[in-house]
Amino acid sequence: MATVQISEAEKVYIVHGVRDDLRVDGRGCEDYRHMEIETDVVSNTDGSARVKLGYSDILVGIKAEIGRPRPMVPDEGFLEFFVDCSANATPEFEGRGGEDLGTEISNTLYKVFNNPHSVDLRALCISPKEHCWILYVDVLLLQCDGNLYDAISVAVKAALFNTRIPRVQISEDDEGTKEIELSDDPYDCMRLSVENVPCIVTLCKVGQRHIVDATLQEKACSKACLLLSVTSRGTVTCVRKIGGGSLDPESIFEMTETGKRVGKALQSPLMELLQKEESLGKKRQKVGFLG
Amino acid sequence: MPVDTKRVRGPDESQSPLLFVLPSTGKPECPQEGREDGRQRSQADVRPVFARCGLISQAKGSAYIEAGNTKLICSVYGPRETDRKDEVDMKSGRLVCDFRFAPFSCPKRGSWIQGSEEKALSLGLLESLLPAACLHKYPRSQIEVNVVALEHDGSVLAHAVTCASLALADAGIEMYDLVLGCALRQDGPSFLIDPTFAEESGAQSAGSGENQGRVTVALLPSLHQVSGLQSDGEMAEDTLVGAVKACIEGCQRLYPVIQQALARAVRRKAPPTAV
Amino acid sequence: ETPHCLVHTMEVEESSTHPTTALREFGCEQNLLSRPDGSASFVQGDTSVLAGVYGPAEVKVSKEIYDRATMEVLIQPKVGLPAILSLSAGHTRFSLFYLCPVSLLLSRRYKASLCVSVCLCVQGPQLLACSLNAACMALMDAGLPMRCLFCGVTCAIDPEGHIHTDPTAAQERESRAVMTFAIDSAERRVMMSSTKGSFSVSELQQCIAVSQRASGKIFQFYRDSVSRRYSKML
Amino acid sequence: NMAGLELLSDQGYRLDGRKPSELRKVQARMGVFAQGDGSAYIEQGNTKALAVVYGPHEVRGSRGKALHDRAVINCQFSMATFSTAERKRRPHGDRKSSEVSQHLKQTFEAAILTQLYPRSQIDIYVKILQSDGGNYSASVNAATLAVIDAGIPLRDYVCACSAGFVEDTPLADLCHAEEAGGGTVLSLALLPQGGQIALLQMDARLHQDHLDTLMEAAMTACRSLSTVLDRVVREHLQEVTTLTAE
Amino acid sequence: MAAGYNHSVEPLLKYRIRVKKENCRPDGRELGEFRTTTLNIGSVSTADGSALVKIGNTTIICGIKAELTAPPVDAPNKGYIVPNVDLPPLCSSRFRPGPPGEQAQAASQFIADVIESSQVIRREDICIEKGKLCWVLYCDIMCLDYDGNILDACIIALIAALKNVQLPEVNINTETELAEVNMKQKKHLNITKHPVGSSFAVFDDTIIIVDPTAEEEELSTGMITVVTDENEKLCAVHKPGGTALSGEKLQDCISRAITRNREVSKLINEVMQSAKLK
Amino acid sequence: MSPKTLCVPGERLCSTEECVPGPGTYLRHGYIFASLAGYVLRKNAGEEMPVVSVVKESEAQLLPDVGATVTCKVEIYKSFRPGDIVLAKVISLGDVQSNYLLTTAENELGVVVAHSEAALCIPAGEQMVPISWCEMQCPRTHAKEFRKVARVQPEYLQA
Repeated sequence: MATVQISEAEKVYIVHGVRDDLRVDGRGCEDYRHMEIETDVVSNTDGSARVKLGYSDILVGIKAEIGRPRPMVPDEGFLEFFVDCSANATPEFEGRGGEDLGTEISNTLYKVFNNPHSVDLRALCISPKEHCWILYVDVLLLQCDGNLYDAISVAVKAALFNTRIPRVQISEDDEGTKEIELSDDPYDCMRLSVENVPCIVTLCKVGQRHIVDATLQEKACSKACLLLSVTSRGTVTCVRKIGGGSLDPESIFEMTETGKRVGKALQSPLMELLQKEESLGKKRQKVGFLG
Repeated sequence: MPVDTKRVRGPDESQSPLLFVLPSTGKPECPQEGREDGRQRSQADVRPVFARCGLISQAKGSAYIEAGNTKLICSVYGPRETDRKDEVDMKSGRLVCDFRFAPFSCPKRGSWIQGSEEKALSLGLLESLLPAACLHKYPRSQIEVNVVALEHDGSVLAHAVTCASLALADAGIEMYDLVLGCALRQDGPSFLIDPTFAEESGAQSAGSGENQGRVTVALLPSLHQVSGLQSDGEMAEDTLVGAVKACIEGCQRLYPVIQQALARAVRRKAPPTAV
Repeated sequence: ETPHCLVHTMEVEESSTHPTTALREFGCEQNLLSRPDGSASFVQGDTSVLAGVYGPAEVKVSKEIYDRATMEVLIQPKVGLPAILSLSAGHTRFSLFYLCPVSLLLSRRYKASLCVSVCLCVQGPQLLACSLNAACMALMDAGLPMRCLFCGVTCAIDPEGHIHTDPTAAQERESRAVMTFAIDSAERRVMMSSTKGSFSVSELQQCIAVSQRASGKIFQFYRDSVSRRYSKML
Repeated sequence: NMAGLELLSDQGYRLDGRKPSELRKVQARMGVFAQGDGSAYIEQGNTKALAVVYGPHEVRGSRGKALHDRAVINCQFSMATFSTAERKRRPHGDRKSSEVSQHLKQTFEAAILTQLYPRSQIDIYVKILQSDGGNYSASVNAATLAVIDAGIPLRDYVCACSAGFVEDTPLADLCHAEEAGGGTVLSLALLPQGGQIALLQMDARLHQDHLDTLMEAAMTACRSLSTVLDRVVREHLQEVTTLTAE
Repeated sequence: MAAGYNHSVEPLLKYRIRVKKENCRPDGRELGEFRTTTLNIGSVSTADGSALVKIGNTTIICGIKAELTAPPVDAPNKGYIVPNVDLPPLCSSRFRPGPPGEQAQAASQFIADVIESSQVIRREDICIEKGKLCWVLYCDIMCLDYDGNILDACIIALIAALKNVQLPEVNINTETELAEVNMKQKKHLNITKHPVGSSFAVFDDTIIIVDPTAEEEELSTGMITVVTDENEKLCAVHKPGGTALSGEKLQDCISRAITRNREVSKLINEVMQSAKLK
Repeated sequence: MSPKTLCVPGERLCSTEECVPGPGTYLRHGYIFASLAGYVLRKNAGEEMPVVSVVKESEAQLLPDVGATVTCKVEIYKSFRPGDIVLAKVISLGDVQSNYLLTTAENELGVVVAHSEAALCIPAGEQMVPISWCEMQCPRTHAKEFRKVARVQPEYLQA
C-alpha cells in the first residue's frame, strides 16, 4: 500500500491531534516509530541490511563489481542505485506498476549522495581511468507503511556500514598489461567510512504544523512534504518538496530547522547500534525473516 | 541491450571529441569577484529573459523562453479525456508533464530515449506546477505539458517551470497563480544566481570545501508560496535558508517580464477593442 | 476439409521486342493457411513471402475509427521476433498500410478491422515488390471486394543507363538507382513509388513505362492462377 | 556425463556433503508480514524465498479478466537484483522469470479450490532473496505456506522439489552448482496426499528408462518436504492460538 | 484544436468543392503555392551545426553533433551519418510519448535514403584514418510544430545544418595512438549536393496541391514527395500508397519540384551569406 | 469598469465586498483573484454587486459541463449510427468505468447530420434529409433509414 484514502472525519481527527502534539499512535510531532535494524542478512552480497519502520520493511543489498571509471572523474569509483518496488509490498506494483516510484526514489538517492563527502569515492578507485569499484546499491521494498525515504536511507547507511570490499592487487606483466587479483583471504577487505553518510528526514505539513515519520494516514492529510537529507554534522545534502501542495517560505525554514535537528539526533544512536551489532561478531543470533 | 529498430542506428559506441581535446596550457583564472558573463556574485542578478507565447500552432497553449543560452519550448494540450480511466479520483483533472532534452541540447549528445534525469525533471516540473493548476475545474480530463530543452545552459528546471506556467496560462487553463522558477549555485560563502551550465557543473572555487550546492525554487509570486524546492550538494542550514531566499528574490525579478509576455499574448489573440 | 491448394509457377519468356521487361520465374500459392481468411505465398527469384489476411472482423473498441475500417499491417521475419527487423521492413508496412485501403472496396461505414500479416520467408532483393504481390493475392483469396488489383515491380538502372526489371541481387548491387512501383490493374497508374539512388526525369518515366508493361504480365499471372484454381474447384 | 565426477564423489557424497536423496535444511516461517492477507518465508539451504498472498478480492484492472465460475490466480515471480552471484539487471520481466510466474500460476490453479471464489482474484507474489538452485520449488513451497496463512482453502499442500541425474544416481533437491552441471533437471510439484502431480517440468533429455527412477526420487523428496511444511503450519497455528488465548 | 472540429461535418467534400470552384485553398494559397519558408542557422550553440526551418506554421529544428568512432568494418574508409526524425508530443496532439511511431520511423528512413541517394556528403570525407578513426554525424531532427509537410522542412533543415557544421581538426598521436583534437582549427564540411524536396497532396487524382497543411494532409487521399538536386536529377520519388497517379500528373509534380529546388537553394545561400557577414 | 484591464493568473482583482466572483476567477481570504490570463470584465446583472470575470477570447468550451448541451458521436441501432452528429445533453459525468451519460430525450435533441448507408453512395454516403422525427432519406437513392431526428434549432448550427 503506497497510499491510502481516508475520510474527511478521519482527516479532521488527525489534524486536530497533530495541532495538540498528540498523534493517533500516541507519538509527538518529532518522534519516530519503533525501528528495527539488522545487518548482514543476505549472504551473497558484499553488504546488506534490513530495516523495519512501523510496517515498512526495506531490504538493501550491496554488490561491489569492478568496472571502468566515468570519463569525467577518472580517479573515482561510483555508486549505482536501484529501487525495486516489488509486488510483494502491494499489488499496485505488479508488472511495471512500481517503476515510477522506483525511479523517483533512486533519483533522490543519487542527489542525496551527490557530494564529495558522503562516501569516499576515491577509495573505490583501483587504477585511474581503467578500473574502479562500482557499488550497486539495490533497495528492495517488501512492505510500505509510510515514510519510505527515511527507512530506505537508514537501510542504505547500515548496508554501506556492513559492506566489505575485497582488497585487490594490481600486477603488471612485461608487456604492461595490468592484471587485477582479488585477495583470497575473506577477512582481507576494505571498509567504507559511513561517518558522513546522510539520513533522510521527511517532514509532512499537517494543518499548521509539521511531523516526522508520517504514517500513511497522516500522509493522506498532508498536501506537501519536505524531504531533507542530513549528515551527522548537520549539513544538508539534499532537499526536495514532495506532493501536490505548496509551502510558504516561513514554514520551509521552520521545517529545515526541525529536519536538521531530528536528522542530526538520528545519527548517533544509529551508529551506536551498528557498532554494537558488529561487536557481537559471530556470536550474534541472526534473525532474518525467521524471527 | 535491446537493439533500437525504430531509429536509424549509428555505431555501437562513439565518443565526444571534447574528451580528446589537448589540455590547454594556461588555466583560466577562477574569477572570485565577478562571473564569466559579467554578472555579480551573491546578488539576484538573473540573466535577461526573452519569453513569447503561442508559437506552436497545433497546441492549445505554448511558450518559448530564452535565458542566456538556455532555450526551452513548451506546449500544452488539453483538457482532453484522460488516458487512464482507472485513476481513483475522477473528480479532479490530471496534469501530465513530459520533459525532454533535445539530443543536441547538451555538451554531450543525449539519447532519444528518456533517461532518468529527464524523468526526475519531469517529476520536478509536475510537482512545481500542481499547486498552481485549478485541476478540480477539469473533471475526467487530463492536461498535457510537454517541455523540450533545445539548448541547456544551466538552470534548466527553473526556466522549464516558468515556461510551462506561461504555456498553461496561454492555453487558458485556470490557475491560482503563475509559477516562476529560479536556480542558484552556492559556491562557498558566495552564490551564483541563475547559473550557466559551466557554473552549475563547474568545480568549486579554490579554498572552499564547505557549502557547495545547487538549489532550484519554484514560486507562486502573488500568493508568495513555494511550490517546488530541490537542492543537492552540501550546505549548512543557514546557507540553505539564505539560498532559498535569494531564489525567491530571483523569481520576483522575473515576474514583470513574464506578466508582459502574457499580456502581449492576450492582446494579440483578442485586441482590447474586440472585447 | 483439407485446404484447397494450388501451386502455380510461371516463366516469363525473354521477349525480343522488350528485352527490359524480362521477369524471372515466379510462383504463387493461394489459400495455403487455414487460420487466416485469406492467404498467399509469393516466390520471386530468391525472395519468398507469405501473406495472410484476417478479416473483416470485429474491431476492438479502443482501436475503432468511426468512419472507416481499421487497417493493421504486421511484418514478421520467419524466425525471431519482429523487433529484429530493420527500418526498411517498416517501409513495406507503411506502403501496404496506405495501399490496401485504396484497392479495397470498403464502405465508409465498414467499421470492421482488417489485418494483413506478411511473413518474410526468404529475404532476398525486391522484398517490397514481392510482399505487395503476396498481399494482393491474399486479399483476393480472402474474398474481399476490391476496386482494383495491384502489383509490385522493381527496376534497376545500371551505370550504363540500361534498365533491368526484376533485377537479381548482383544487378541491384551494381545499379545506380533502384525503384519499386505499385501499379494498379485498372488504369495502370502508379499507386506507390519508392526509389533509391539518383536518376533523371526521363529515366524515371522510362522505368514507369517499363513497369507498367511488366505489370500486365503479373496481372495475367494473377488471373491464370486464380482461374486455374477455380476451374479445379468446379 | 561430463560433470558427473565432480558432482558425486566416489564415496557417494554430493558437493555439499549430502547423500543423493538428502534434502537441504529447510527452515520456514508463516505470517512474516502484517500487511497482505498471507505471507511466508522459506529457506531451503541457501535458497531463500518470500511469498505474499493478496485476496481473494475483486478483479483488478479490466473486469473482462474475471471468470464467472472460479477465481483468477495471478502470480508474479521475481528475483532480488542482488539474489544471484552476478547482479541481475532487472528483478522481473525477463523470459525466465515470466516462465516461472506462469508455472506458479498453473501449479496453484491445480491446488487452490478456486471455484469457491467466483469472479474474484487471488494474487501470489514470490520474491527470491537469495538464489542457490531450486527457485521454482522454493517459490511453490513458500507460496503454499502463504496461501495457508491467508486462509485460502487448498486441496492439499503443494510441495515442489527438483531432482537430477548423475551417473545413474538420482539426486534430490539440487543446488545451483548441480543445476548448472548440465545434466537433466526435473521439477515436480506434488499434492502429496493423493499423489497427484500439479506440475512436472523437465529440460534436457533423459533416457526413457530413467524417468521412473527420477520421478520416484522427486516424489519422495516432495513427500518429505510436505512433512516439514506440515510441521511449520502446525507450529504456527499453535503459536497463534496460544497468543489469542492469552 | 477547436477549429478542426467544425470541419468534420463534411470535410473532404466541402474542401474539394471549394478548391475546385475557387482554385484557392482555405488559407488563400493557390494550388501550386508553397507557404512562406524561413530559415535560421546556428541558433543552437551546443550543437556542431544547427538550423531551424519554418514552412508556414510547420517548424523543424535540426541539430548535428559530431562524435568520434571506429569506421564500419565493411567500409573502413567511410564515416557515419545517422539521421533521425523525432515527432515529439510537443509538436502535435496526434503524437504520443514513447518510442517513435510509424510516421517518425518512415520519416527517419526517408531522410536516410535521401542522404544515401543524393550523396550530400561523401562518406569518405568524414573518415579521419582508414580503419581506425572516423566522424559520426548525428543529425537529430525534431519537429516543434506539426502543420503538415514535414519532409520538405526536414530536408531543408538537414542541409542547412550540415552546411553550418564545423569540425575540429583531429590527429592521431603516433606514439599513444590516441586521438588529439584541436578545437581552434575548424573546417566546414564539403557539401557536394543540395537535395530539396517538394511534397504534394492528392485528392482522388483530380486535385494536386503542393505543400499541404496538417489538415490538408489528413483530408487527402494520397501523398507524394519528390526530391531533386541542383542538376535536376531526382533523388527520391516517394509515394507510400494512396490514390494512383498517372505518369503525366507525376511529371507535373516533378516540374514543380525543380522550380522549388531553385527557390530553396537561393534561400539557403542567402541565409548562409548573411550568417557569414555577422 | 474599463474592459481593457489585462490580468494574469494570481492577480488580485478586488475584495468580495465590491464584487461577486464570476468565471475565470477564484476566492481566497476574502479577495477575488484571476485564474486566467485575459481581460477583466465587470457586469451589473441587476443585482446589488457587479460580477467580476476574466475572459480570454470567445472560445467554445471543449469539456461538457453537467447540464450543458453537447454535440457528439454515439451508436445505438435504429436511433443513431456511427458517424452521425448528434445533439445531446450531458446528465452525468459517469463513474470510473463508464463514460459520460447523455440524453436525447427531448424534441430538440437527436441526430443533426447523418449519411446514408446505401452501397451506391460509396465511398462517401450522401448526407440525408430528415423526413420525420424518426426517419431520414438519402437524396440520391431515396432509401430511408431510421434515426432519432432532432428538431434542430438554428442557433446550434452556427458553430
